[in-house]
Amino acid sequence: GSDEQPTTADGRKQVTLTLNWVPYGEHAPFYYGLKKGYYEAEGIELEIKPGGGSGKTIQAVAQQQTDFGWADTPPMLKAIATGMKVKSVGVFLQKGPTSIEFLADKGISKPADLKGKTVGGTPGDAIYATFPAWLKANGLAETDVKVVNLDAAGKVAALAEGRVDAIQGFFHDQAPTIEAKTGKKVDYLLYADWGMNMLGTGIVVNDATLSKDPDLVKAFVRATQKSWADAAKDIPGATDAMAELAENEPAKDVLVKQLTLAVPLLDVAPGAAPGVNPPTKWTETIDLMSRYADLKDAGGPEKYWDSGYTNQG
Amino acid sequence: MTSTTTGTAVDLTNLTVRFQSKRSRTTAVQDVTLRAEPGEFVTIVGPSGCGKSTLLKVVAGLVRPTAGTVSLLGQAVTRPQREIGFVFQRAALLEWRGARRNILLQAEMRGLDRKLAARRADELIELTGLTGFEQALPHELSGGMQQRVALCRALLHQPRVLLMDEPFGALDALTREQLNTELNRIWRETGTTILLVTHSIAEAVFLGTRVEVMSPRPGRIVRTLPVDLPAERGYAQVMSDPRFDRLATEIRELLGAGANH
Amino acid sequence: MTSTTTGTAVDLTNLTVRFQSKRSRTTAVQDVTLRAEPGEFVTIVGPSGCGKSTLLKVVAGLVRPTAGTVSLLGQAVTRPQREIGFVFQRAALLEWRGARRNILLQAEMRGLDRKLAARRADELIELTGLTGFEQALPHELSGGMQQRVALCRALLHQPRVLLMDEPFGALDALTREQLNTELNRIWRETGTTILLVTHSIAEAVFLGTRVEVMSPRPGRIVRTLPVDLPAERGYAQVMSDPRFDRLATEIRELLGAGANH
Amino acid sequence: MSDRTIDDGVDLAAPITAAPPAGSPDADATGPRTPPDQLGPPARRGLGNRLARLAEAIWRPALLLAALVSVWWFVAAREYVPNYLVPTPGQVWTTMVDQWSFLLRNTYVTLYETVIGFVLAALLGLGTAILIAYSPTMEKAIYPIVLFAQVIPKIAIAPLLVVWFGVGFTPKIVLAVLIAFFPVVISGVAGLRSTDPELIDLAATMGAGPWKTFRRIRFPNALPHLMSGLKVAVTLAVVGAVVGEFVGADEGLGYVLLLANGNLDAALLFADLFLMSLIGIVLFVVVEVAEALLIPWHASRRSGVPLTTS
Amino acid sequence: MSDRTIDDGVDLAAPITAAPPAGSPDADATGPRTPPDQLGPPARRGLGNRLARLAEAIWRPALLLAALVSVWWFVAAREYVPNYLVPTPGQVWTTMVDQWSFLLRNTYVTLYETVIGFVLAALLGLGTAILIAYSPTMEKAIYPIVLFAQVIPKIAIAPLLVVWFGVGFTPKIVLAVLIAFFPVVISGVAGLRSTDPELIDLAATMGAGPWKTFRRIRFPNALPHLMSGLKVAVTLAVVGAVVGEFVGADEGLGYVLLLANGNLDAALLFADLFLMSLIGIVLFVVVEVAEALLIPWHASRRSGVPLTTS
Ligand SMILES: Nc1ncnc2c1ncn2[C@@H]1O[C@H](COP(=O)(O)OP(=O)(O)OP(=O)(O)O)[C@@H](O)[C@H]1O
Ligand SMILES: Nc1ncnc2c1ncn2[C@@H]1O[C@H](COP(=O)(O)OP(=O)(O)OP(=O)(O)O)[C@@H](O)[C@H]1O
Ligand SMILES: [Mg+2]
Ligand SMILES: [Mg+2]
Repeated sequence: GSDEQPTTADGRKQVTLTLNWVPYGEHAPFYYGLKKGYYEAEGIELEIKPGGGSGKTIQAVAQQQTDFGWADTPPMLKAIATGMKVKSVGVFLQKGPTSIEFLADKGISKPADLKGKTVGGTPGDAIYATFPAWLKANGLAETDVKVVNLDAAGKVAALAEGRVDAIQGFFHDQAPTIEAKTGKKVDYLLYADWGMNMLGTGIVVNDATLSKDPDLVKAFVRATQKSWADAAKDIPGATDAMAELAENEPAKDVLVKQLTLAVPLLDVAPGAAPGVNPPTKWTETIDLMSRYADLKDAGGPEKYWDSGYTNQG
Repeated sequence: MTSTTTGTAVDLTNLTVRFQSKRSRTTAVQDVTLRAEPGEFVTIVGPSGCGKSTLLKVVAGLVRPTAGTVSLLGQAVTRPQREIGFVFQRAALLEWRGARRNILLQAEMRGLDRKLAARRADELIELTGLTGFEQALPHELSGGMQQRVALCRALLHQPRVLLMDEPFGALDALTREQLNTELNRIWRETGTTILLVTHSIAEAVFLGTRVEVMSPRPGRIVRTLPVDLPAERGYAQVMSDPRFDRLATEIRELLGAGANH
Repeated sequence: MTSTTTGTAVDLTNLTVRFQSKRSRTTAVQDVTLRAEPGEFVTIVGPSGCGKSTLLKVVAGLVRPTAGTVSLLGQAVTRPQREIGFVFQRAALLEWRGARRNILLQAEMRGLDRKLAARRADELIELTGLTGFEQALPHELSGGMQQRVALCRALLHQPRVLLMDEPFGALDALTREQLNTELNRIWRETGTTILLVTHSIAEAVFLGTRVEVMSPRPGRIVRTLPVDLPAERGYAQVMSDPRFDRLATEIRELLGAGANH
Repeated sequence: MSDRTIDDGVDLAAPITAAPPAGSPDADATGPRTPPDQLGPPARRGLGNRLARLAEAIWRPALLLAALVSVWWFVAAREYVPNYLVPTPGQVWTTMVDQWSFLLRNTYVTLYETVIGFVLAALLGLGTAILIAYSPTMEKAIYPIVLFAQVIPKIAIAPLLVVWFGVGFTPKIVLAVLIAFFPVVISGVAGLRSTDPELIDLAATMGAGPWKTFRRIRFPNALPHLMSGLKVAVTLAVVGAVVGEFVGADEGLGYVLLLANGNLDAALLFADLFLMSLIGIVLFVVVEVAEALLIPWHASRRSGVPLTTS
Repeated sequence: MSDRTIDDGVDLAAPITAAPPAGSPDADATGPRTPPDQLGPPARRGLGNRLARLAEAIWRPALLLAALVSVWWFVAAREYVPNYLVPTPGQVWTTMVDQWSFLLRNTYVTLYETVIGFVLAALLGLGTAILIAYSPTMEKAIYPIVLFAQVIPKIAIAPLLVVWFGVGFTPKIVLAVLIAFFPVVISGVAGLRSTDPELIDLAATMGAGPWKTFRRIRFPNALPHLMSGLKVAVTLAVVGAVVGEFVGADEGLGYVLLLANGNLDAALLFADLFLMSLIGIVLFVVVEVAEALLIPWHASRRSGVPLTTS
């Protein structure tokens, strides 16, 4: 976060990327890019740091404690609304991984089946805030489902232990983990499949970095787009790279499952590269957030997103 | 007060007590044999540090002797004794209790009748001149007043055996005389067995039926002097008795001192 | 030792001290006027609780009088005084220090020369018969030994004014005599002004150039008795002096006591 | 000994603010510790005087508070720190006023959990301290468990507690107890052990059993120590309750904190923190008042200046 | 007074395990407190005896530990609690062995932060306690700040600390200090205030200034109290460091905890908790040993049985 981007001996720029969470399968493409030298080719010496939730990652970017952040979109909208000087330069998971997860033997296959059930959620996050709206969109009343407040770690244990019938979360991260640990099959209902799509994780940058070193941002996004595009085609290679380069990542089979579930979420338009967003998706997300999650003075996508850094194709 | 064991009230045989501290070993008491029959009043004099306090604590079961046997009221002493009243050398008052409540501690600990104990406490307060200071906390009392509170506490339950470690040391001549006379009366009326340590030779003779004189550390008993004075004694009368003078002089000589305080 | 103020060593004029505790008010000292010239040895006797300790603390600047003026070595006392040595009624030892280090506290606090202080401490230990107990912690010492440690501590720095509150109360006759004689010698050799509280009438007369007799609480001075004995005194000699007997008897009568301890 | 003579014009019914503390250098430097007996005119000893002394007692903390708020206001208003991190006092005030019933309700919940947790921790802690102080066998057996329970970060085991105890009051109270327990044990053991051996001897010659010796000697003697532990414990109990609410709750100040964090609502966050602190401070002062009532005899209190914030 | 006579066959060089504690009812119930002077044969006083006493000292905690592990193993192996919540001892052991260098590195980081934080907290806490105990003015000014700093949940202000101090060691150490500070202050104040007024009088007549009175009288007198506070503080410092690592770190046991939680890796979680506890216990024992060396004279220690876990 200093004024001059530090460089290595051979002139490459030292750059940090803070993830949204501790490493899981969704992050494999970054390691793949590292391994394949995509970042190096752009003159970037990349260091990947684990995160502790999208909110914290966005804050670290806002404070210039890290150069790039990998973070979820709804909290980023909130952060910008409260005054943080950050922007998205491209959301990669355009189909939100937001979902309701439950053990397969619960016999739930559509939102209506949640009637009378208890659902664990974490107050303060976007899934929690939009849950009533999602229920409504699927013909249920807010009172049809009992929401139990739990923190991130508590949610998973509570689900596995049957203390709640379902939990709110990111299916592509949690479901494979729970299955691997408990041996119980986990199923899920995606918000996006049931009438409510919000953008997922993408790259967040500080406004200062954008104005100071746009070329670096462009180079980083380019390398990331390439990494994702190639990793999507080489899932075993990507997870291998991650297993090699990351520390304390989940077990190999879990990684593979997580990445396999993540790739379809890229939701790339035909011919487009990963990370290229149609403005309509932004408007939809902003609209949903301002209606249900108390996003004030929402404004248009340009307030949150700068499309000028992605390589369209 | 409860059990009615007969036999010797206090019986110390070949008692030796050694203390071990980090660097040194001290023999406080060496081979002491001392017996007190029920109703006897034994006074103990001896140089500072010769083991007098230790001796009393052994009798009370608070210090286990290194060698020798101890028995109290006919029973071997293996644990702290409760048939006694103990006046410690320091007043050992509870700093959070007023004078009267410090005295009544004795009754509370023993579960004595409250009303009776309160009455007796008030009598003792009156007797020792503490009236007006019933509520005063220890730090608000003078040294002599603290000592008197401790005295009252030890007398409250009319114990069968009284162990007193310089109970009048911090008192002026008059108060001392008055309390000596009172103690003499109490002893005669109740038949309590008393072991009393004192530095005042006059007091030792005035009070005791027998005076035990100890040597410097390691403390042994160098002489046992029976006091052949009548049980009921008045100060003026005793002081002018030639037997008193003889005894006092003998003790003084045994202790190596010349003057008469 | 440092400043050379002249005039009266201790000067109390119309001194009154009242204590206020939660429930009651006690007048400890009432309208006391007392003067000590440099080199005087004033002994104070009086009934328990009459305000003797309070008086000494006023002189030391530890208790502010309710009325009256106090000055020490010609200067008004408005704060704790350091030109003094104080023997408290309780030994007031630091429980974490051995006997010798308790004595040396005086030197450390005053920043005296270490070597010199250590030598003097050893002399005093020898003098008071504490040899062999230099390292013993207070709880490993007998009552009298603790008192002797406190005494050594007050003598260590050879103060210009010594305030002693029953410094020999817990000592046996012989030790007391010896230390009395030593104190007499020290006083003669150093010219220290001494105020000493005691319950022993013999000690008051033997040591003092003047005996102040106090009344029961509220303490007033009822009589000032000059002691017309030579400065250098031996115990045997003084005891057999008729002037001693006369004085002792007079004090005894003033205190209302009959016997001679 | 020589502590108190009659103070100059001091209201005798309220002796706790009488003199400077015994032996504090402040006092040492200026004169003997005990002021002269010159009773002021009766007028000064009534209501007016009480008010004057109240003012005297609180003007310093009040000034300090004012200074802190000014600095805060200055920093926030000038945006030296961005408002999404540190809101202005005005924003916090508005939030408090607007949402007072919501905040009050949640404050009540946390207060309730804290108080229950603290009381249980005090009782359990004292009980454990007694076992440890009295029996070397128990000490060797219990101490490791107690220590282990203390050093495990509570936030790490909170999810397990939810699994075991559900999401009601229980896990919050359990956490408050777990977190507040240790200082009580440590100070209780230290206090019970520090009894003058001669007083124990005294009790023994009175034939007092362990219970009576405890009740009348060891326990009162341990109180000054114990109160230190309780003061630490009561502030920790608040933390325990809040951490419990982080993990699984739909009410309480910890839950409000999560909401505020999630919505990046700094004003609500600060209002919430303010209320948490307030609970802690109020309970701490309650313990201090209890201390002043329970151990007025102790040297630390004799001085007359109580260890309070007011 | 009457504490120690020569113990039966006890190695005199190591008096700390000599007799049952003075006045403990255990001892009261069985006889006078001080055992007789019958020195055992010299053989018993050498190495063999030392070992025997070591064994005597640790068999109870060892047994307890064994029992705990057995229960744990039984519960986990039989899956009374699912393994993803409570792993078997074997799984934890395997994790420890497999990842020992990773765990060691992170343990070192947390240990480092904890120790620095604790030492700073002890120094600052003592300094603050001195100011408060000595000056009523300071007390009124400082106490509210200290109290306020204590009652604010640290986990809530941790993000602010990261903003202000970055993501290095600083915020973790600051958190450890903030969390460990309060018990030191409270116990320091209580200890400094509990000095016998007569000893203060004594110092005053020796012309000792505040510093000498502090160093030679008030401080040693406060030590028993203070050590209680330090024992609580050292265990809290671990918590502070770990909480700091939760918020923003890529190393340390707190970070490993996040990793383990994120991956539902119960074996790693337990190994991590074990190491955290170990740090706390080791540091606690260090403070206890310091206590035994610093205040052997205190009534609570005279008894001979130190307040340790071994
Ligand atoms: N707890 C202890 N540890 C070590 N030594 C001790 C202990 N108690 C007493 N002593 C030693 O035992 C000896 C006798 O002590 P004791 O208190 O019995 O003497 P005393 O005759 O009562 O003396 P005094 O008249 O001065 O009170 C002393 O030398 C003392 O140092
Ligand atoms: N701090 C105090 N608070 C209240 N009252 C006190 C205080 N100190 C002393 N007194 C009272 O003042 C009176 C005189 O006490 P002082 O200690 O001066 O007596 P004394 O002459 O030394 O007695 P003794 O010979 O018994 O030591 C006593 O009645 C005592 O209760
Ligand atoms: Mg004795
Ligand atoms: Mg006195």
